[in-house]
Amino acid sequence: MTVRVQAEPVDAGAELNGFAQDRHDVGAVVSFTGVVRDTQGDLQEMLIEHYPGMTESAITKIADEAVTRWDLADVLVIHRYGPLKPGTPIMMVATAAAHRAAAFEAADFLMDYLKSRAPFWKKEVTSKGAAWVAAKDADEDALKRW
Amino acid sequence: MTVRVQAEPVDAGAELNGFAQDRHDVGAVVSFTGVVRDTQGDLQEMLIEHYPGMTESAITKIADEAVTRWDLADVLVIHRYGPLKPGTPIMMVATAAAHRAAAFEAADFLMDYLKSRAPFWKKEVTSKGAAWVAAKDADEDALKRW
Amino acid sequence: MNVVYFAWVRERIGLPQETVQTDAATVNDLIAELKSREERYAAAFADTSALRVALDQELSDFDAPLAGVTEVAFFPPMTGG
Amino acid sequence: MNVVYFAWVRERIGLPQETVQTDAATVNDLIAELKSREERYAAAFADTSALRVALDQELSDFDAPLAGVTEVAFFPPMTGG
Repeated sequence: MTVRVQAEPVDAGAELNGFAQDRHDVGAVVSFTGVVRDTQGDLQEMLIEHYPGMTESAITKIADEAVTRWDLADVLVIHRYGPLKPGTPIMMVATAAAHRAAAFEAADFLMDYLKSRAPFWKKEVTSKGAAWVAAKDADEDALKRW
Repeated sequence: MTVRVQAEPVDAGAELNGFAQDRHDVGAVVSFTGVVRDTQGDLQEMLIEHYPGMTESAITKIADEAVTRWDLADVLVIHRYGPLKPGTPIMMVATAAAHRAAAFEAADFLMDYLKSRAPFWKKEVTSKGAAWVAAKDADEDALKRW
Repeated sequence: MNVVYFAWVRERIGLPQETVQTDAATVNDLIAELKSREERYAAAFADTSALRVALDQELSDFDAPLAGVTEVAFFPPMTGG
Repeated sequence: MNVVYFAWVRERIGLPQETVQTDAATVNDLIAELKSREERYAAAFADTSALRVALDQELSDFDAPLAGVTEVAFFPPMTGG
Protein backbone atom coordinates (compact mmCIF):
# COMPACT_ATOMS: atom_id res chain seq x y z
CA MET A 1 0.00 0.00 0.00
CA THR A 2 1.29 3.45 -0.92
CA VAL A 3 -0.07 6.72 0.48
CA ARG A 4 1.55 10.00 -0.48
CA VAL A 5 0.59 13.60 0.27
CA GLN A 6 2.70 15.96 -1.78
CA ALA A 7 3.04 19.46 -3.20
CA GLU A 8 4.72 18.10 -6.34
CA PRO A 9 2.77 17.37 -9.54
CA VAL A 10 1.38 13.85 -10.02
CA ASP A 11 2.36 11.99 -13.20
CA ALA A 12 -0.70 9.73 -13.30
CA GLY A 13 0.62 7.67 -16.23
CA ALA A 14 3.97 6.99 -14.61
CA GLU A 15 2.25 6.09 -11.34
CA LEU A 16 -0.12 3.73 -13.16
CA ASN A 17 2.72 2.01 -15.00
CA GLY A 18 4.68 1.58 -11.78
CA PHE A 19 1.71 0.25 -9.80
CA ALA A 20 1.40 -3.46 -8.86
CA GLN A 21 4.02 -4.34 -11.48
CA ASP A 22 5.47 -7.29 -9.58
CA ARG A 23 2.18 -9.05 -8.83
CA HIS A 24 1.34 -12.03 -11.03
CA ASP A 25 -2.07 -12.48 -9.42
CA VAL A 26 -3.34 -9.12 -10.70
CA GLY A 27 -5.87 -9.23 -13.52
CA ALA A 28 -7.52 -5.85 -13.02
CA VAL A 29 -6.18 -2.38 -12.28
CA VAL A 30 -8.52 0.59 -11.81
CA SER A 31 -7.27 4.15 -11.53
CA PHE A 32 -9.09 7.35 -10.71
CA THR A 33 -7.55 10.74 -11.38
CA GLY A 34 -9.18 13.87 -10.00
CA VAL A 35 -8.42 16.86 -12.23
CA VAL A 36 -8.73 20.61 -11.58
CA ARG A 37 -11.85 21.47 -13.58
CA ASP A 38 -12.40 24.85 -15.17
CA THR A 39 -15.93 24.71 -16.55
CA GLN A 40 -16.38 28.50 -16.69
CA GLY A 41 -12.97 29.11 -18.27
CA ASP A 42 -12.24 31.61 -15.50
CA LEU A 43 -10.20 29.58 -13.00
CA GLN A 44 -6.72 30.95 -12.33
CA GLU A 45 -5.77 28.33 -9.79
CA MET A 46 -7.07 25.97 -7.16
CA LEU A 47 -5.53 26.08 -3.69
CA ILE A 48 -5.58 22.89 -1.66
CA GLU A 49 -5.19 23.28 2.08
CA HIS A 50 -4.68 20.23 4.28
CA TYR A 51 -4.08 19.21 7.90
CA PRO A 52 -0.47 18.01 7.78
CA GLY A 53 -0.50 15.90 10.93
CA MET A 54 -3.78 14.19 10.18
CA THR A 55 -3.83 13.82 6.40
CA GLU A 56 -1.67 10.75 5.87
CA SER A 57 -3.11 8.89 8.85
CA ALA A 58 -6.69 9.63 7.72
CA ILE A 59 -5.95 8.41 4.18
CA THR A 60 -4.14 5.33 5.47
CA LYS A 61 -7.15 4.48 7.64
CA ILE A 62 -9.45 4.70 4.60
CA ALA A 63 -7.09 2.58 2.49
CA ASP A 64 -6.82 -0.01 5.31
CA GLU A 65 -10.60 -0.23 5.35
CA ALA A 66 -10.63 -0.87 1.59
CA VAL A 67 -8.07 -3.66 1.98
CA THR A 68 -10.23 -5.21 4.70
CA ARG A 69 -13.39 -5.11 2.60
CA TRP A 70 -12.01 -6.25 -0.76
CA ASP A 71 -9.41 -8.75 -1.85
CA LEU A 72 -6.84 -6.31 -3.21
CA ALA A 73 -3.28 -6.96 -4.34
CA ASP A 74 -2.32 -3.31 -3.89
CA VAL A 75 -3.68 0.19 -3.27
CA LEU A 76 -2.21 3.58 -4.20
CA VAL A 77 -3.41 7.00 -3.02
CA ILE A 78 -1.65 10.24 -3.91
CA HIS A 79 -3.11 13.64 -3.02
CA ARG A 80 -1.58 17.03 -3.74
CA TYR A 81 -1.77 20.23 -1.73
CA GLY A 82 -0.82 23.82 -2.53
CA PRO A 83 -1.61 25.83 -5.67
CA LEU A 84 -2.77 23.80 -8.72
CA LYS A 85 -3.34 24.88 -12.30
CA PRO A 86 -6.52 23.97 -14.26
CA GLY A 87 -6.25 20.66 -16.07
CA THR A 88 -3.70 19.16 -13.68
CA PRO A 89 -4.31 16.17 -11.39
CA ILE A 90 -5.36 16.94 -7.82
CA MET A 91 -5.09 13.35 -6.72
CA MET A 92 -5.17 9.78 -7.88
CA VAL A 93 -6.23 6.41 -6.56
CA ALA A 94 -5.34 3.01 -7.98
CA THR A 95 -6.47 -0.46 -6.99
CA ALA A 96 -5.22 -3.85 -8.18
CA ALA A 97 -7.08 -7.13 -7.78
CA ALA A 98 -7.47 -10.52 -9.38
CA HIS A 99 -10.90 -9.58 -10.74
CA ARG A 100 -12.47 -6.35 -11.93
CA ALA A 101 -15.38 -6.08 -9.48
CA ALA A 102 -13.10 -5.73 -6.45
CA ALA A 103 -10.85 -3.23 -8.20
CA PHE A 104 -13.80 -1.06 -9.33
CA GLU A 105 -15.67 -1.16 -6.03
CA ALA A 106 -12.61 -0.45 -3.91
CA ALA A 107 -11.58 2.54 -6.07
CA ASP A 108 -15.15 3.91 -5.91
CA PHE A 109 -15.20 3.41 -2.12
CA LEU A 110 -11.80 5.09 -1.69
CA MET A 111 -12.94 8.13 -3.67
CA ASP A 112 -16.16 8.52 -1.68
CA TYR A 113 -14.28 8.44 1.62
CA LEU A 114 -11.34 10.58 0.50
CA LYS A 115 -13.83 13.18 -0.71
CA SER A 116 -15.53 13.62 2.66
CA ARG A 117 -13.21 12.15 5.30
CA ALA A 118 -9.67 13.17 4.34
CA PRO A 119 -8.76 16.64 5.69
CA PHE A 120 -8.42 18.66 2.47
CA TRP A 121 -10.14 21.90 1.55
CA LYS A 122 -10.33 23.45 -1.92
CA LYS A 123 -10.34 27.15 -2.72
CA GLU A 124 -10.94 28.43 -6.24
CA VAL A 125 -9.26 31.62 -7.43
CA THR A 126 -10.94 33.34 -10.39
CA SER A 127 -10.88 36.88 -11.76
CA LYS A 128 -13.82 37.56 -9.41
CA GLY A 129 -11.85 36.58 -6.31
CA ALA A 130 -11.24 33.51 -4.20
CA ALA A 131 -13.93 31.21 -2.77
CA TRP A 132 -13.87 28.00 -0.73
CA VAL A 133 -15.53 25.07 -2.46
CA ALA A 134 -18.56 23.97 -0.44
CA ALA A 135 -19.02 20.31 0.44
CA LYS A 136 -21.96 18.72 -1.35
CA ASP A 137 -24.72 16.83 0.41
CA ALA A 138 -24.45 14.27 -2.38
CA ASP A 139 -20.87 13.52 -1.35
CA GLU A 140 -21.89 12.89 2.25
CA ASP A 141 -24.85 10.79 1.06
CA ALA A 142 -22.51 8.71 -1.14
CA LEU A 143 -20.93 7.26 2.01
CA LYS A 144 -24.18 5.48 2.85
CA ARG A 145 -23.60 3.19 -0.14
CA TRP A 146 -20.84 1.35 1.70
CA MET B 1 -13.95 8.70 -28.72
CA THR B 2 -11.04 6.40 -29.50
CA VAL B 3 -11.35 2.67 -30.24
CA ARG B 4 -8.27 0.68 -31.16
CA VAL B 5 -7.77 -3.04 -31.73
CA GLN B 6 -4.09 -3.83 -32.01
CA ALA B 7 -1.41 -6.50 -31.82
CA GLU B 8 1.08 -4.02 -30.36
CA PRO B 9 1.63 -3.66 -26.60
CA VAL B 10 -0.45 -1.09 -24.72
CA ASP B 11 1.40 1.53 -22.68
CA ALA B 12 -1.41 2.19 -20.21
CA GLY B 13 0.40 5.09 -18.54
CA ALA B 14 1.11 6.89 -21.80
CA GLU B 15 -2.48 6.34 -22.92
CA LEU B 16 -3.80 7.69 -19.61
CA ASN B 17 -1.61 10.79 -19.81
CA GLY B 18 -2.70 11.47 -23.39
CA PHE B 19 -6.40 10.96 -22.67
CA ALA B 20 -8.84 13.93 -22.49
CA GLN B 21 -5.92 16.33 -22.10
CA ASP B 22 -7.55 19.24 -23.92
CA ARG B 23 -10.84 19.21 -22.02
CA HIS B 24 -11.25 21.85 -19.31
CA ASP B 25 -14.59 20.46 -18.20
CA VAL B 26 -13.06 17.15 -17.04
CA GLY B 27 -12.82 16.64 -13.29
CA ALA B 28 -12.69 12.84 -13.20
CA VAL B 29 -10.81 10.24 -15.23
CA VAL B 30 -11.24 6.52 -14.58
CA SER B 31 -9.09 3.88 -16.23
CA PHE B 32 -9.35 0.12 -16.21
CA THR B 33 -6.46 -2.06 -17.32
CA GLY B 34 -6.97 -5.78 -17.84
CA VAL B 35 -3.73 -7.67 -17.21
CA VAL B 36 -2.70 -11.22 -18.17
CA ARG B 37 -2.95 -12.98 -14.81
CA ASP B 38 -0.77 -15.93 -13.88
CA THR B 39 -2.10 -17.10 -10.53
CA GLN B 40 -0.61 -20.62 -10.81
CA GLY B 41 2.78 -19.37 -12.01
CA ASP B 42 2.53 -21.74 -14.96
CA LEU B 43 1.26 -19.50 -17.76
CA GLN B 44 3.56 -19.30 -20.77
CA GLU B 45 1.36 -17.03 -22.81
CA MET B 46 -2.20 -15.98 -23.45
CA LEU B 47 -3.46 -16.02 -27.04
CA ILE B 48 -6.23 -13.58 -27.92
CA GLU B 49 -8.26 -14.41 -31.01
CA HIS B 50 -10.71 -11.90 -32.40
CA TYR B 51 -13.16 -11.39 -35.29
CA PRO B 52 -11.38 -8.72 -37.34
CA GLY B 53 -14.40 -7.43 -39.27
CA MET B 54 -16.67 -7.24 -36.25
CA THR B 55 -14.40 -6.27 -33.38
CA GLU B 56 -14.08 -2.51 -33.86
CA SER B 57 -17.73 -2.05 -34.78
CA ALA B 58 -18.88 -4.07 -31.75
CA ILE B 59 -16.65 -2.05 -29.41
CA THR B 60 -17.73 1.23 -31.00
CA LYS B 61 -21.37 0.27 -30.49
CA ILE B 62 -20.71 -0.40 -26.78
CA ALA B 63 -18.81 2.89 -26.40
CA ASP B 64 -21.62 4.77 -28.18
CA GLU B 65 -24.09 3.29 -25.71
CA ALA B 66 -21.93 4.51 -22.80
CA VAL B 67 -21.82 8.02 -24.27
CA THR B 68 -25.62 7.95 -24.59
CA ARG B 69 -26.15 6.84 -21.00
CA TRP B 70 -23.61 9.05 -19.22
CA ASP B 71 -22.41 12.60 -19.67
CA LEU B 72 -18.86 11.82 -20.78
CA ALA B 73 -16.22 14.16 -22.15
CA ASP B 74 -14.31 11.28 -23.76
CA VAL B 75 -14.01 7.49 -23.96
CA LEU B 76 -11.01 5.32 -24.83
CA VAL B 77 -11.01 1.58 -25.52
CA ILE B 78 -7.91 -0.33 -26.59
CA HIS B 79 -7.88 -4.13 -26.91
CA ARG B 80 -4.97 -6.30 -27.96
CA TYR B 81 -4.98 -9.56 -29.88
CA GLY B 82 -2.31 -12.16 -30.56
CA PRO B 83 0.12 -13.71 -28.08
CA LEU B 84 0.52 -11.90 -24.73
CA LYS B 85 2.98 -12.46 -21.90
CA PRO B 86 1.89 -12.73 -18.24
CA GLY B 87 1.79 -9.37 -16.49
CA THR B 88 1.15 -7.35 -19.64
CA PRO B 89 -2.05 -5.38 -20.40
CA ILE B 90 -4.70 -7.16 -22.49
CA MET B 91 -6.82 -4.09 -22.85
CA MET B 92 -7.69 -0.79 -21.30
CA VAL B 93 -10.69 1.48 -20.97
CA ALA B 94 -10.72 5.11 -19.90
CA THR B 95 -13.60 7.50 -19.27
CA ALA B 96 -13.53 11.24 -18.61
CA ALA B 97 -16.39 13.23 -17.11
CA ALA B 98 -17.10 16.35 -15.07
CA HIS B 99 -17.91 14.25 -12.00
CA ARG B 100 -16.69 10.94 -10.66
CA ALA B 101 -19.95 8.98 -10.62
CA ALA B 102 -20.36 9.13 -14.41
CA ALA B 103 -16.72 8.22 -15.03
CA PHE B 104 -16.86 5.22 -12.66
CA GLU B 105 -20.20 3.90 -13.85
CA ALA B 106 -19.38 4.24 -17.54
CA ALA B 107 -16.03 2.44 -17.15
CA ASP B 108 -17.72 -0.35 -15.19
CA PHE B 109 -20.44 -0.62 -17.86
CA LEU B 110 -17.89 -0.68 -20.69
CA MET B 111 -15.97 -3.50 -19.03
CA ASP B 112 -19.07 -5.61 -18.46
CA TYR B 113 -20.09 -5.29 -22.09
CA LEU B 114 -16.61 -5.68 -23.58
CA LYS B 115 -16.23 -8.85 -21.51
CA SER B 116 -19.27 -10.59 -22.97
CA ARG B 117 -20.19 -8.72 -26.16
CA ALA B 118 -16.94 -7.91 -27.95
CA PRO B 119 -15.73 -10.80 -30.14
CA PHE B 120 -12.53 -11.85 -28.36
CA TRP B 121 -11.56 -15.30 -27.14
CA LYS B 122 -8.74 -16.12 -24.74
CA LYS B 123 -6.60 -19.24 -24.80
CA GLU B 124 -4.10 -20.00 -22.04
CA VAL B 125 -0.89 -21.87 -22.84
CA THR B 126 0.75 -23.59 -19.87
CA SER B 127 3.24 -26.44 -19.51
CA LYS B 128 0.18 -28.74 -19.46
CA GLY B 129 -1.04 -27.57 -22.87
CA ALA B 130 -3.40 -24.99 -24.27
CA ALA B 131 -7.00 -24.38 -23.17
CA TRP B 132 -9.70 -21.90 -24.12
CA VAL B 133 -10.88 -19.75 -21.24
CA ALA B 134 -14.55 -20.48 -20.55
CA ALA B 135 -17.01 -17.61 -20.24
CA LYS B 136 -18.36 -17.19 -16.71
CA ASP B 137 -22.05 -17.06 -15.87
CA ALA B 138 -21.19 -14.19 -13.54
CA ASP B 139 -19.99 -12.12 -16.51
CA GLU B 140 -23.25 -12.67 -18.37
CA ASP B 141 -25.21 -11.91 -15.19
CA ALA B 142 -23.26 -8.67 -14.73
CA LEU B 143 -24.98 -7.25 -17.83
CA LYS B 144 -28.29 -7.26 -16.00
CA ARG B 145 -27.02 -4.47 -13.77
CA TRP B 146 -27.30 -1.94 -16.60
CA MET C 1 -22.55 -17.71 -48.07
CA ASN C 2 -19.37 -17.15 -46.12
CA VAL C 3 -19.27 -19.14 -42.87
CA VAL C 4 -16.58 -18.27 -40.31
CA TYR C 5 -15.53 -20.02 -37.11
CA PHE C 6 -13.62 -18.83 -34.07
CA ALA C 7 -11.86 -20.30 -31.02
CA TRP C 8 -12.70 -23.97 -30.31
CA VAL C 9 -15.42 -24.01 -32.96
CA ARG C 10 -12.72 -23.21 -35.53
CA GLU C 11 -10.48 -25.90 -34.05
CA ARG C 12 -13.17 -28.60 -34.07
CA ILE C 13 -14.24 -27.83 -37.61
CA GLY C 14 -10.62 -27.53 -38.67
CA LEU C 15 -10.80 -24.34 -40.69
CA PRO C 16 -11.36 -20.64 -40.07
CA GLN C 17 -13.85 -20.09 -42.86
CA GLU C 18 -15.49 -21.63 -45.86
CA THR C 19 -18.01 -20.87 -48.58
CA VAL C 20 -21.23 -22.87 -48.13
CA GLN C 21 -23.87 -23.31 -50.82
CA THR C 22 -27.15 -23.60 -48.96
CA ASP C 23 -30.85 -22.88 -49.12
CA ALA C 24 -31.18 -22.98 -45.35
CA ALA C 25 -33.88 -20.56 -44.20
CA THR C 26 -32.59 -19.99 -40.67
CA VAL C 27 -29.38 -20.37 -38.67
CA ASN C 28 -30.81 -23.54 -37.10
CA ASP C 29 -31.47 -24.96 -40.56
CA LEU C 30 -27.89 -24.21 -41.60
CA ILE C 31 -26.57 -25.93 -38.47
CA ALA C 32 -28.70 -29.02 -39.16
CA GLU C 33 -27.39 -29.11 -42.71
CA LEU C 34 -23.73 -28.81 -41.59
CA LYS C 35 -24.16 -31.44 -38.84
CA SER C 36 -25.50 -33.94 -41.38
CA ARG C 37 -22.41 -33.52 -43.54
CA GLU C 38 -19.50 -34.64 -41.37
CA GLU C 39 -18.66 -35.72 -37.85
CA ARG C 40 -16.50 -32.63 -37.18
CA TYR C 41 -19.54 -30.38 -37.71
CA ALA C 42 -21.68 -32.63 -35.52
CA ALA C 43 -19.01 -32.29 -32.79
CA ALA C 44 -18.76 -28.52 -33.11
CA PHE C 45 -22.53 -27.97 -33.12
CA ALA C 46 -23.46 -30.67 -30.59
CA ASP C 47 -24.62 -28.11 -27.99
CA THR C 48 -25.77 -24.83 -29.48
CA SER C 49 -26.40 -23.41 -26.00
CA ALA C 50 -22.58 -23.25 -25.78
CA LEU C 51 -22.42 -21.27 -29.04
CA ARG C 52 -23.12 -17.77 -30.27
CA VAL C 53 -23.90 -16.67 -33.82
CA ALA C 54 -23.32 -13.40 -35.66
CA LEU C 55 -24.99 -12.51 -38.98
CA ASP C 56 -23.06 -10.02 -41.06
CA GLN C 57 -21.00 -9.21 -37.96
CA GLU C 58 -23.94 -8.51 -35.66
CA LEU C 59 -24.83 -10.85 -32.78
CA SER C 60 -28.01 -12.69 -33.65
CA ASP C 61 -30.21 -15.67 -32.72
CA PHE C 62 -30.33 -19.26 -33.92
CA ASP C 63 -33.86 -18.87 -35.24
CA ALA C 64 -32.96 -15.75 -37.27
CA PRO C 65 -33.61 -15.93 -41.04
CA LEU C 66 -30.64 -16.08 -43.40
CA ALA C 67 -32.26 -14.21 -46.31
CA GLY C 68 -29.86 -11.53 -47.53
CA VAL C 69 -27.09 -12.58 -45.13
CA THR C 70 -23.62 -12.90 -46.64
CA GLU C 71 -21.55 -13.87 -43.58
CA VAL C 72 -22.46 -16.21 -40.73
CA ALA C 73 -20.05 -16.57 -37.80
CA PHE C 74 -20.11 -19.27 -35.11
CA PHE C 75 -18.11 -19.00 -31.91
CA PRO C 76 -18.21 -19.75 -28.19
CA PRO C 77 -19.33 -17.08 -25.68
CA MET C 78 -16.89 -14.21 -25.84
CA THR C 79 -14.16 -13.77 -23.25
CA GLY C 80 -12.78 -10.31 -23.89
CA GLY C 81 -11.76 -7.64 -21.43
CA MET D 1 -4.29 22.97 24.59
CA ASN D 2 -3.35 23.51 20.95
CA VAL D 3 -6.29 24.72 18.84
CA VAL D 4 -5.93 24.68 15.03
CA TYR D 5 -8.15 26.10 12.31
CA PHE D 6 -8.44 25.36 8.60
CA ALA D 7 -9.99 26.88 5.48
CA TRP D 8 -12.58 29.62 6.16
CA VAL D 9 -12.53 28.92 9.90
CA ARG D 10 -8.86 29.88 9.87
CA GLU D 11 -9.62 32.96 7.78
CA ARG D 12 -12.45 34.15 10.05
CA ILE D 13 -10.47 33.65 13.22
CA GLY D 14 -7.41 35.15 11.57
CA LEU D 15 -4.78 32.64 12.63
CA PRO D 16 -3.91 29.01 11.86
CA GLN D 17 -3.38 27.92 15.45
CA GLU D 18 -3.09 29.12 19.02
CA THR D 19 -2.57 27.81 22.53
CA VAL D 20 -5.70 28.08 24.65
CA GLN D 21 -5.77 27.82 28.43
CA THR D 22 -9.12 26.29 29.25
CA ASP D 23 -11.01 24.08 31.69
CA ALA D 24 -13.72 23.31 29.11
CA ALA D 25 -15.07 19.81 29.62
CA THR D 26 -16.30 19.23 26.07
CA VAL D 27 -15.80 20.63 22.56
CA ASN D 28 -19.10 22.50 22.90
CA ASP D 29 -17.88 24.08 26.14
CA LEU D 30 -14.66 25.17 24.42
CA ILE D 31 -16.65 26.73 21.58
CA ALA D 32 -18.87 28.63 24.02
CA GLU D 33 -15.77 29.92 25.78
CA LEU D 34 -14.13 31.07 22.54
CA LYS D 35 -17.35 32.70 21.24
CA SER D 36 -17.62 34.77 24.43
CA ARG D 37 -14.11 36.13 23.94
CA GLU D 38 -14.23 37.99 20.65
CA GLU D 39 -16.50 38.68 17.70
CA ARG D 40 -14.25 36.79 15.24
CA TYR D 41 -14.79 33.57 17.21
CA ALA D 42 -18.53 34.23 17.40
CA ALA D 43 -18.52 34.61 13.60
CA ALA D 44 -16.49 31.47 12.99
CA PHE D 45 -18.56 29.30 15.36
CA ALA D 46 -21.97 30.83 14.58
CA ASP D 47 -23.25 27.62 12.98
CA THR D 48 -21.54 24.48 14.25
CA SER D 49 -23.57 22.33 11.85
CA ALA D 50 -21.30 23.82 9.15
CA LEU D 51 -18.21 22.72 11.10
CA ARG D 52 -16.28 19.57 11.84
CA VAL D 53 -13.97 18.88 14.77
CA ALA D 54 -10.98 16.59 15.19
CA LEU D 55 -9.46 15.69 18.56
CA ASP D 56 -5.80 14.71 18.38
CA GLN D 57 -6.20 14.34 14.61
CA GLU D 58 -9.22 12.02 14.72
CA LEU D 59 -12.66 13.18 13.58
CA SER D 60 -14.87 13.57 16.64
CA ASP D 61 -18.13 15.06 17.92
CA PHE D 62 -19.00 18.38 19.49
CA ASP D 63 -20.13 16.75 22.72
CA ALA D 64 -16.90 14.75 23.07
CA PRO D 65 -14.91 15.29 26.32
CA LEU D 66 -11.60 17.16 26.12
CA ALA D 67 -9.89 15.33 28.99
CA GLY D 68 -6.43 14.23 27.86
CA VAL D 69 -6.74 15.93 24.46
CA THR D 70 -3.75 18.00 23.36
CA GLU D 71 -4.91 19.22 19.93
CA VAL D 72 -8.37 20.37 18.84
CA ALA D 73 -8.96 21.21 15.17
CA PHE D 74 -11.94 23.09 13.72
CA PHE D 75 -12.68 23.15 10.00
CA PRO D 76 -15.51 23.09 7.45
CA PRO D 77 -16.68 19.81 5.87
CA MET D 78 -13.79 18.38 3.88
CA THR D 79 -13.61 18.72 0.11
CA GLY D 80 -10.80 16.40 -0.95
CA GLY D 81 -10.63 14.08 -3.91
